[in-house]
Amino acid sequence: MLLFIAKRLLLAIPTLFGVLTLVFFLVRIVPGDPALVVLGDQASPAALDALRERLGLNKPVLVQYADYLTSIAHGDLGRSLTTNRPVMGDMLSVLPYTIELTLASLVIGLLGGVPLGVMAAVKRNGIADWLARIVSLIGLSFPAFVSGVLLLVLFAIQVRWFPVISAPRSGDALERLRALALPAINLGVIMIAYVTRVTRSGMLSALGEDYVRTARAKGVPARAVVWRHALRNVLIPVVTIVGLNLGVLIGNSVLTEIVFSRPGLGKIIVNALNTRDYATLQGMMVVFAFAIVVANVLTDLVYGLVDPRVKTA
Amino acid sequence: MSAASPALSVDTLTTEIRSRGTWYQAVRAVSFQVHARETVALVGESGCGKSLTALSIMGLLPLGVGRIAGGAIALDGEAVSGRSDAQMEKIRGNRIGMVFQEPMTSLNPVLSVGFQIAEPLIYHRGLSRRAAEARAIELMHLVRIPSAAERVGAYPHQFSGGMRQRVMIALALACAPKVLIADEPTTALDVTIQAQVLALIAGLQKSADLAVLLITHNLGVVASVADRVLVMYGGDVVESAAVRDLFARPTHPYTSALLAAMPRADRSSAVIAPIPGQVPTLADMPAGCRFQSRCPLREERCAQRPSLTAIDAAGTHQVRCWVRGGASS
Amino acid sequence: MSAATTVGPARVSTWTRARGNPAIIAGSIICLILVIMALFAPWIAPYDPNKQMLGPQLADPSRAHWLGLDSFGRDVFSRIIWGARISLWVGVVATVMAMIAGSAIGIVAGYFGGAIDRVISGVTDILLSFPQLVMGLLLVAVLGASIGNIILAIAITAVPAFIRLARGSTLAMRERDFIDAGRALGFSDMRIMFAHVAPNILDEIIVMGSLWLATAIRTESTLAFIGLGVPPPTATWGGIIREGFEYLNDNYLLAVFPSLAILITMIGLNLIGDGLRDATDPRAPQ
Amino acid sequence: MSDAPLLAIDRLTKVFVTRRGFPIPRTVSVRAVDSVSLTLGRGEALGIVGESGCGKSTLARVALRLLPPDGGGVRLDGEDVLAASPARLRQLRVRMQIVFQDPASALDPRQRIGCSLAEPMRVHGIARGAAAITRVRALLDEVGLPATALDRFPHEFSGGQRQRIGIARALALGPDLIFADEPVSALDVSVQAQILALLADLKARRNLSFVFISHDLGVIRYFCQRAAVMYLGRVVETGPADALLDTPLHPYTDLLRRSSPVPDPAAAIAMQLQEGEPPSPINPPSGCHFHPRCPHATDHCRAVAPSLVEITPGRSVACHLHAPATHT
Repeated sequence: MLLFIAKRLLLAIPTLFGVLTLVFFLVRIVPGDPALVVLGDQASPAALDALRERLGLNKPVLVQYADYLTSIAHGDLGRSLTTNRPVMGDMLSVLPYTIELTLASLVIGLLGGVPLGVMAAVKRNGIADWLARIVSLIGLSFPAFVSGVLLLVLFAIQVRWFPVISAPRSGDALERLRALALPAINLGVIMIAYVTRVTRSGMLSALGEDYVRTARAKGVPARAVVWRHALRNVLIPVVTIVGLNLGVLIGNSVLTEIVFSRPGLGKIIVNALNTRDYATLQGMMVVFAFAIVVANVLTDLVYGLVDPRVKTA
Repeated sequence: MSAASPALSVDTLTTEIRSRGTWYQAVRAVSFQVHARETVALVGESGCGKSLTALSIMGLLPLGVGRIAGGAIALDGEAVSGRSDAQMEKIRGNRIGMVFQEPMTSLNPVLSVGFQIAEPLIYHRGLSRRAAEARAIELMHLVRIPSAAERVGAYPHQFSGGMRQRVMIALALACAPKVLIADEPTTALDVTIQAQVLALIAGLQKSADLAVLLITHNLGVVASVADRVLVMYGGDVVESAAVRDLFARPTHPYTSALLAAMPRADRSSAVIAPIPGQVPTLADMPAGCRFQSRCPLREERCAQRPSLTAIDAAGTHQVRCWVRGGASS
Repeated sequence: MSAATTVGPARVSTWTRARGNPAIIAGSIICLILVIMALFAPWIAPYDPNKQMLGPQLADPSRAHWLGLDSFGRDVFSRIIWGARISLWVGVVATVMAMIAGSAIGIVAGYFGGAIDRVISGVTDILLSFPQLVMGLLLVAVLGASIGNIILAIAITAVPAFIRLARGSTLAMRERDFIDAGRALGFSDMRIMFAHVAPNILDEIIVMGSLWLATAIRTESTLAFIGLGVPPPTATWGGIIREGFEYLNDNYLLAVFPSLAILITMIGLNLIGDGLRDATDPRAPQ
Repeated sequence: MSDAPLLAIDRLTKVFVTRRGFPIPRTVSVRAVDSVSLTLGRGEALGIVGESGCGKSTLARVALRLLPPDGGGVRLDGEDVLAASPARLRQLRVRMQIVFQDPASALDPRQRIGCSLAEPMRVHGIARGAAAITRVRALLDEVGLPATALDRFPHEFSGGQRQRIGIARALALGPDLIFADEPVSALDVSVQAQILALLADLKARRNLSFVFISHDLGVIRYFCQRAAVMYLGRVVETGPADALLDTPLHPYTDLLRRSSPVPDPAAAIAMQLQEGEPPSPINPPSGCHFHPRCPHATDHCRAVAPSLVEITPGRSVACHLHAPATHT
């Protein structure tokens, strides 16, 4: 299995290379002198020169590009322009929070979305179907920050069930969970919407397939027809949508973290945006893109597990 | 009931399907019996109601789209029509097996063939999964799938079309039903593979005393394997006869036209006679004889529906036609 | 069921089905109201959106100011109406740009295949490797927050999705014989791509366009919320929420009202998008 | 030049290369058309018969240059089709057309029938405007459709009617040669006969030549003067259709003939002939591709592929049984 992952990652190298190149040049099309942008108009020429020197801005672009690739190959994402701390270290310290939030919403999305989608498809226009439609409409309509703000107003300001600031200070497990609850629900509803929608439409087409008729002709009980024969096939598109939506999930988790004042990558990126800390932004983009490329590789591999046609074709 | 009762008996079965809120009769009072070791063929062009007849027997009409509006179905003399879906689950795959047209899509792509063959044994015979899959290997031998023991864990896409259809036959016969319904079982296959599959069904039929209901559009297949034939058009049985009688004396204008329209591989045929027009949609079906809009022999009385009447002394060759239907008027 | 299709003339036109769809009707009414609000903002809005009132700042809703006043004492209701202009303009222009560019590129990739396809698909994969929202943030941060740059940034993030859709649909179309029939009849590639393939995949592109319109508007408001929107004092929904978020403990209504405006817009657009998708779905009942 | 064949296909070859496999795809190649040579005279119908995957449809598409060839040549009236410049190819396409198996997929669903028949005339500058409409009406009449079809869309027609439209479109440019790729396989028997009769009528009236592809021996026998049998990309037997089916020479032709059902209980199909499965075209058997299913196979057949040899005038077969002297 590890060998498979390694081999598939090798196939993704051109994409990764493209990603790195794109990020590099994107950050360098900044109009004006980055050093001036960072330090401001009042900075002394000496300070500007020092910063240029430190950033390597006085070297030719291609040399900068080569340096950038080399350091990334060594796992070095550079240093923040504002704090001068290694970007990698800053990110690693908050990464657990972001991963915790992402995983929680993924679990909520799958546990909520799959059964809801299945039940909606089995009985079209039934209660579950209407519920599914409403949930997916809500989940897809709320921008993550809008739903976050509304959840805060409702559950943290009006009814004080959950903390307004979801930064757990103590190591208490219950406290941690309470802090996680609102952000995870905020993101989870969006995931439920995506998963429900894919599951529902996948089930609708699966239930019309010939093999479902064959299963019924064999006398397989209705429940087993739905949950074994049809759902097994529907898991394939569900896996895809979860994999493809990692980007959406990341974007929304950034927003959620900001709204709920939760530590995580979201906070770093917003700080970097506001202080024009391009070094950090560049590092963040590289990490996000890597995460998505790896997620796509993993999705392909899960495909192989769920769909025998892929493995043995 | 007595030992002589037919394995499958269908009595004045009427099935309706819905289109744009209106229910239309797509199978009209169809009756026939299939005895053990006998093959009865339902033959006709698309939309004639032959597949709906099979789905009606199986209780697999799509909910809200198809419904049985009348008639009775019996297995071994025991009435099974009117049963709930839960009760039919115990009959399907257990007392009737069914094979479908498309072996490519009729097997579940993500389950192993061994499990798919074993499944009826698990549900109907209460076998453990392990025991049922062991039996599945024997069934794969029975349908002559080479190296069954190695391929029991394989998936449908790893089999050729012909082999997949053998898998379908194996799972349909897993619980040793007395009746097999084969709905266009060889239509999707090449002719050389079609011959193999038909031979396999015929062989299994002999060894297991199967009653086979064969649904096909191919009169050549009918001639090769059927004992009795029912020709259907627009939901009506228009002619019913022993296979030799039908080909020796095709009587209904539709039957004879169908034979005349068929180009043959075994003789030089410079002329074929097309049937003019096309099958009307159910909404546009004429009242009375449904073939009248394309029939060269049409008369005024065809506006009334003719009955299925015998044209021979034994009463086994029946035709639904005012003009050709003997002394029925 | 194959049997059912023989009953009558099959296939009702997509748009005939779409017209009777209650979701589309409801969504269209919502969107129509929004468009009217945006077009006639100067006449509908009771006050100048940037005029600072003499009343208390962060005032609660009152008869004079239906949705209250913001921290500068500006009328929130008027600002929301004016905000609709920005949202719709950015959303529609960015989506249409992405739709046209993405579809054309995707059709070319799917139709020709081979090396052209490999290059286009490779670049698309790279662009799709960035979270759409984060990519938008970065682009605006780099380009500078102006309405033109925001439109451009959102369009760029949307393009790969349209390329992928158009390419996939074109590949599916290529399987159909009428493309080969056209080639056999000596039609040019341009004619086949844009006179035969394009009209046949238009349905799907429009459905996706309507859903992306929602995403584009959402992205615009998100940019504003984060502080990368159209610069103040221009009224934008995301900007009002950003301000309201800072005063959440004093007067949360300031954040709630523009949130509802965005929400209603999203629901309207998603209703249309979902309805269109159902109407174009061959599995849907007639 | 007058007795030169209208169409001459010479050792035409098409290899499909695909990448498949998981997790690391490998390159797989399939010789879909393997050095096929055929000729077709003016006003003649040549049947190409064989089972799925034998390469018969690919042959038509390569000959029309809808797919790029991997070797061999195609000449129309002596002119090299495969070497023609794009501009010249467009002119050649006026003379050869194709009718497809699935009429539903062969017509642009968004185009009214009138448009889809007039478009080729417009593109080639044959007729436009009212003149084109007049021609379209004549075409519709020729294929047995009412003029009211002009303003309607493909989905408003039945399968048989759609096939008539497909035929009308193929005739729009007035071709000499039509490749008919399983033109009646998707149709019911009664409609199939209508289309066959229409094609036969058009062939006689317009002196059309046909390359007629079908898996149905009965259809081939009715429509074609000559037939070629294909197996895994190769032609194994050619000859006059009647003679080929009455006295098949190649064991595969014989198997096909005896497996084809006919409506006569006294002539039931031979069902217990053999258990063999068609081998995978990805990895075809050595020597004669048919040897694993052949009751007469010898070691020689397993080692050496037989070449197509003329046994009697007009009849050729690629089988060691019939050409013991050939060792290629």
